[in-house]
Amino acid sequence: MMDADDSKMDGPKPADSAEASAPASAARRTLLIGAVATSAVVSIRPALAQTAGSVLNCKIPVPERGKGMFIDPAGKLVTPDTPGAFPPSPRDFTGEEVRQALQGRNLPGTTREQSQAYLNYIRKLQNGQSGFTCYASLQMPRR
Amino acid sequence: MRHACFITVGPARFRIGSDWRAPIDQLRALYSDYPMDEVVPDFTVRLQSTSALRRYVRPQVAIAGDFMLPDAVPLPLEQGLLAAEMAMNLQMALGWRRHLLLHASAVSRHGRAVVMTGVSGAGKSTLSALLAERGWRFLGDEFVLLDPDTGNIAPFPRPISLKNAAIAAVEQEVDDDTRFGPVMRDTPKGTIRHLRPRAEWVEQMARETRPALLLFPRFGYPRAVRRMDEAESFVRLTQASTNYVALGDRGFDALTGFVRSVPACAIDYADGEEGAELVERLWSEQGVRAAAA
Amino acid sequence: MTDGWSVARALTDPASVAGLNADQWTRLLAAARALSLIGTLAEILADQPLPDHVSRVLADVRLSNQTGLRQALWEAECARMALADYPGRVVLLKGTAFAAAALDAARGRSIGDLDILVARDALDQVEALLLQARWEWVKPDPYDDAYYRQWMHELPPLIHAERDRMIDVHHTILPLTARPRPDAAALLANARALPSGLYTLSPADMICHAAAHLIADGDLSGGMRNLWDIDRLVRQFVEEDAGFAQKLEERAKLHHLHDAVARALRLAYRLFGTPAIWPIRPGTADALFLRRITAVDGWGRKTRKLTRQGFYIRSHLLRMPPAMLARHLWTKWRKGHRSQL
Amino acid sequence: MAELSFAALPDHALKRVRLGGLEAIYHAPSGITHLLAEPVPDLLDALGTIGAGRFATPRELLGQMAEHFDIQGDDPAEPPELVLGERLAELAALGLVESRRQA
Repeated sequence: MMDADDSKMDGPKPADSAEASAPASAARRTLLIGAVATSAVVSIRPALAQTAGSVLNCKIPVPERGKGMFIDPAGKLVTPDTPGAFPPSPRDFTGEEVRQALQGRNLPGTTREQSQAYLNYIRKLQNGQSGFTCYASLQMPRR
Repeated sequence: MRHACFITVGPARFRIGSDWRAPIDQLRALYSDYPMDEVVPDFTVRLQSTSALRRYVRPQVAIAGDFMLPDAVPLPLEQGLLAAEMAMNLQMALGWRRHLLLHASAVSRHGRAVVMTGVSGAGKSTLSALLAERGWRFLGDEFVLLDPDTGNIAPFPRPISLKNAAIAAVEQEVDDDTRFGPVMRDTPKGTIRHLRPRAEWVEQMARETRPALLLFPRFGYPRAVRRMDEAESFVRLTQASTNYVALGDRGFDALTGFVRSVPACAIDYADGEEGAELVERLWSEQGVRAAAA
Repeated sequence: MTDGWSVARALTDPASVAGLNADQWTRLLAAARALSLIGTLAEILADQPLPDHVSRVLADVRLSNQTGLRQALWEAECARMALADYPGRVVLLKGTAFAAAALDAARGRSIGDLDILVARDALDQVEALLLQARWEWVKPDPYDDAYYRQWMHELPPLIHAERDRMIDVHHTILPLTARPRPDAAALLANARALPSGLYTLSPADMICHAAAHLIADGDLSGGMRNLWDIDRLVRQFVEEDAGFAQKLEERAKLHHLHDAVARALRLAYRLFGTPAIWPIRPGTADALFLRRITAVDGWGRKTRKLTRQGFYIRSHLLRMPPAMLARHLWTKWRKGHRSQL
Repeated sequence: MAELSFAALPDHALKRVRLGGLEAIYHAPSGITHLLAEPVPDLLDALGTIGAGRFATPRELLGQMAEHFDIQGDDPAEPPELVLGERLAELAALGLVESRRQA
């Protein structure tokens, strides 16, 4: 079955291949094609919201309004009886507060652990959820 | 709407409508040097009350217009000017297609521009303001418009939005008090005060310039300079652009062309003075290299 | 003439814009944007002599149209690849379908999420394949999830982890709670194959779907664009098939959407002069519908609040029997959800 | 067992620009930009040499690439054509190469 396409391989361009291996690039190279190569493609994501959010006064509810769910340390939404989970934040956070928290400060009115849990929730926001556009606006790459 | 004005900045024309008089009056003052003809605008901006009652009682300005975003919080009427600025920025960010839009500031000298990009608070706005008071031409502190056909920068010299500590720093540099807008305290970004660009920069805003140096400044860190390679500049700029994806292959050509033709550095600096000095130094090194080439 | 009507006029009689002054242009463009018809207007006016600045604004819009079209078609292609191992029919709906079939209705149309229709008993398999191809759930809320699965005509929306684009997987074209019950199996059976291996609804079913969307399902907030779809589809299908009116009649009856289609055709006729392929009889409340549909001013603001509120409640009533509506609103309310207009 | 074979896209579908040690690639059908590191540009080149739309199996491609490259996976015990097939399938999922199932 692997021969099926061999005929196609014949026709093409042995001449071209010969050219491709012309003197300048004659040195053989080692090509690593293992699992490490999986990360050899980075797709650029749209940053449409970024400046938009940063120039706008925006807010991020934690969690989305009306969910009635608690937030576990990993930022996942869980039922209120889950041990170690935090209650919803009574107020929305502004983009600026979240930006500072991402740099190490606590979100206002929260303990260290609570702040981390909320931030983990915010990091998981997806397009379409309240606060996503705002969060996306804080996502300029830093070094 | 009850109150309205038209403002042209660089290649973009805005129509701003408001339920209240005050924000329009403030805009007219801040933009007194800009063309204000009633032309067919690129964008319509609306500053509207959140409800009929809220027009009068503790009025809140909702930001609306041709392009809108969820999550936008209304601002108190005292910050109506800020709301207008935000709304205009939003229209550009979401709707502009004639240029590749970079979230960056820029100044130029002898027709060659330094582009400075970074997150809010990185100091790009303050740096551009300081440099502009020291002999550079101010091209814009919010958006840099890169022409996909020519690779040039179209100036977009909006009033400079100074924040917090930067206000005092720049006030020291500027003699002419009438160039400052009202002080707005307790905004979502702290205290904000606008600085009107000099009339000559506004008069020259149709004149494009050639980009010569790309900087990624970062304020409040010990002084450091790092060369940035093309690929990293490219990725960072895709994330600093609100319309890169929307422009399709034109955006790709413009941005790859830009990072391949313009040297780039990340710079850290402790204060504005040091930042301005660093930019001057990199600029002259760049100039030497350009002249030698 | 309200600004909604000016948009309709510019679309149906492009030459009529010749006499507009700057203020009229300004209002027209703002209203068209608010009605999500600026893309269409830009294509329709592409060959008209226009004032310089208007022409630049509309050229930008046409660029955005290209981007939108490319993204929509690529999402469809991604869904096709993801569902390659699903043996049943995958039917594209709405804007993506118009674009994939290169229909006139696609010209300049804004296209949002990708909507597809599959057989109801295949939902689990389709869902699994999409999850495997890196689509993820948007809503983590169990109530919403259960509500969707039990009563809506679609899976809860999925979003692609990398491309940030949503897909709505439908198994019929109206919620199961709505009174008309379209024949989902017939929709699939009559679907037309595209070269890619994906499908679109048959022409008559496309109109039934658009009408269902406009009349039976929606709060009319996108009404004008919906009617424009219907106008373009009708004009094209009538030209291609002399027996189209008759076929539409049969399909509309089959799907219990005869009234909805009749209303949509009447409204399109009044607004856009769509060919009257069915006899036009005056319908009750048509005037009210048109008031709602054209309710936008020259600043792009939705006007006529009362009419709109009425239509919002109506959209809920149509989707659910009253007792269920009460239960739904109660659950939403208890959870602090504030429905937005 | 069904095996995938792969082909390069037509020239107009991709724009490729070298940026330092990496390559930026614009994929016209999707409008998505990717940044590629080694070995991806070489894989695309190799498929391109065979010709747009001409399908080759990983083994065939491997044979051709062996002229210029020493190909290495993570584990010498793994058949290289299998590893190469995985890489190519990843590129196909992004639309950067075409794939089809062999009979």
